[in-house]
Amino acid sequence: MHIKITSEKLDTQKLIEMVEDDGAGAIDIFLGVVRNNMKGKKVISLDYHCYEAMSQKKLEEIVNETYKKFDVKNIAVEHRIGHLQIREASVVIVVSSAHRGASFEACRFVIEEIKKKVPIWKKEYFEDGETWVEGYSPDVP
Amino acid sequence: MHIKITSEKLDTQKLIEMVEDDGAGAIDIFLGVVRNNMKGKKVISLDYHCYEAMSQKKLEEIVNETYKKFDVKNIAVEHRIGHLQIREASVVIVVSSAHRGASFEACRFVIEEIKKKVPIWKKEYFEDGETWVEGYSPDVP
Amino acid sequence: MKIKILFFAIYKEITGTAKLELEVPEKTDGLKLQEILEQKFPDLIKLRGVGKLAVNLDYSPMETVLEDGDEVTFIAPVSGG
Amino acid sequence: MKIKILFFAIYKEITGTAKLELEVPEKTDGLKLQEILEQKFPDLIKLRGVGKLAVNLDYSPMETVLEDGDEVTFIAPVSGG
Repeated sequence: MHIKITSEKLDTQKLIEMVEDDGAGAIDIFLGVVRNNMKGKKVISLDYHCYEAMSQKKLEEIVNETYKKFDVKNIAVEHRIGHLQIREASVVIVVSSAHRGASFEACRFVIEEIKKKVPIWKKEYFEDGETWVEGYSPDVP
Repeated sequence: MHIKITSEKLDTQKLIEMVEDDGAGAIDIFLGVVRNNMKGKKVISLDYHCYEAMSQKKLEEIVNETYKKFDVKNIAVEHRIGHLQIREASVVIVVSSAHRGASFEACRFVIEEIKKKVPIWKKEYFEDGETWVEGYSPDVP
Repeated sequence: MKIKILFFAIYKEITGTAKLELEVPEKTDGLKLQEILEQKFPDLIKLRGVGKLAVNLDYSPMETVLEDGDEVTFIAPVSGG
Repeated sequence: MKIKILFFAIYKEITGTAKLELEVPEKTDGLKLQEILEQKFPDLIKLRGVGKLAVNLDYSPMETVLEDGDEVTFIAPVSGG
């Protein structure tokens, strides 16, 4: 397991090398990328803010749950914070497994859980202002 | 659309750059990787052979169908042929889309279709011999 | 008792602060803390029902009774990934 | 008429050749071609029912009537990806 929250540019190739395994026949990789519009409004750039200690803890819980639910070899996740430009990756999730189904499903599970549970907030900058993006409201036990 | 059959090492990062798009919020990448065993038998290395002209045509058909079925921005696919070692990638599929669901589903669709339709054959080398891998028998119209 | 309160994102903008050490009565729960904070930062009323309580890095019901030294925050709807 | 036959993978191993230009009767179809090839390469009988016919880069029924200049092959179960 590799989990990191960083303000540096994400390096997909490095994470692929981290999950390599002689018994892995499949690797699925998901990149979340900054796109130039939000519901039709032109986005110039954005900031990710986070509650770092809790984000780290929630990411670890999500990855541990993923190992339990799916037959995967290795999982690596990095989330970028700070100021990002269009086309830059905000999150990279890499999963290796013996067979392809598990990689696809586990990778999808990780991104869905991140979007629900990890205390990271996106602020979008438009030509005429800025706004906090309203995402998921986390479930409380 | 980018499609290539090559005997050179696959470069995932290059393909990611090919599918980038200002309107893409998600990129899913699938790597097929050589693993060290086939049904429990130890694999040393393998060869991919192909009917290149027909493989190119079938890949184009698959990618065109994927553009029609899913709301994606760009698709890039490369399949490696020749002699490969454990951990090397045999195929890389990269799909960008505005929203993440389409990338995941389109990427999965492409690999499933490749495994059914593209005339590429894998020969595995074991410690005590070699064998052609029996995969899918393509449907004939 | 003393608790540590962190403010992120919209909460940080509204309160103008990232961190607060606060002396609160014994048995203060999330709901009571919300009231105390709304007195200090009246604009927080706008966020009533929006944020979820987190205590010591876990989401916790608003009724959770806080303890001395707890690290507490309110989590606005998250938008990472 | 003359057709071009390509052999790949297990077919190439059994026939020991990658490519063959063959003079065949008019109206030869995939089934008839299979018989002609089995006479030339008796071991091909082992692959009866295994390979699918492809004509000019497309999978085609065995009953497809071939035409002069066609590029024909038999596709063993594929295992790419």
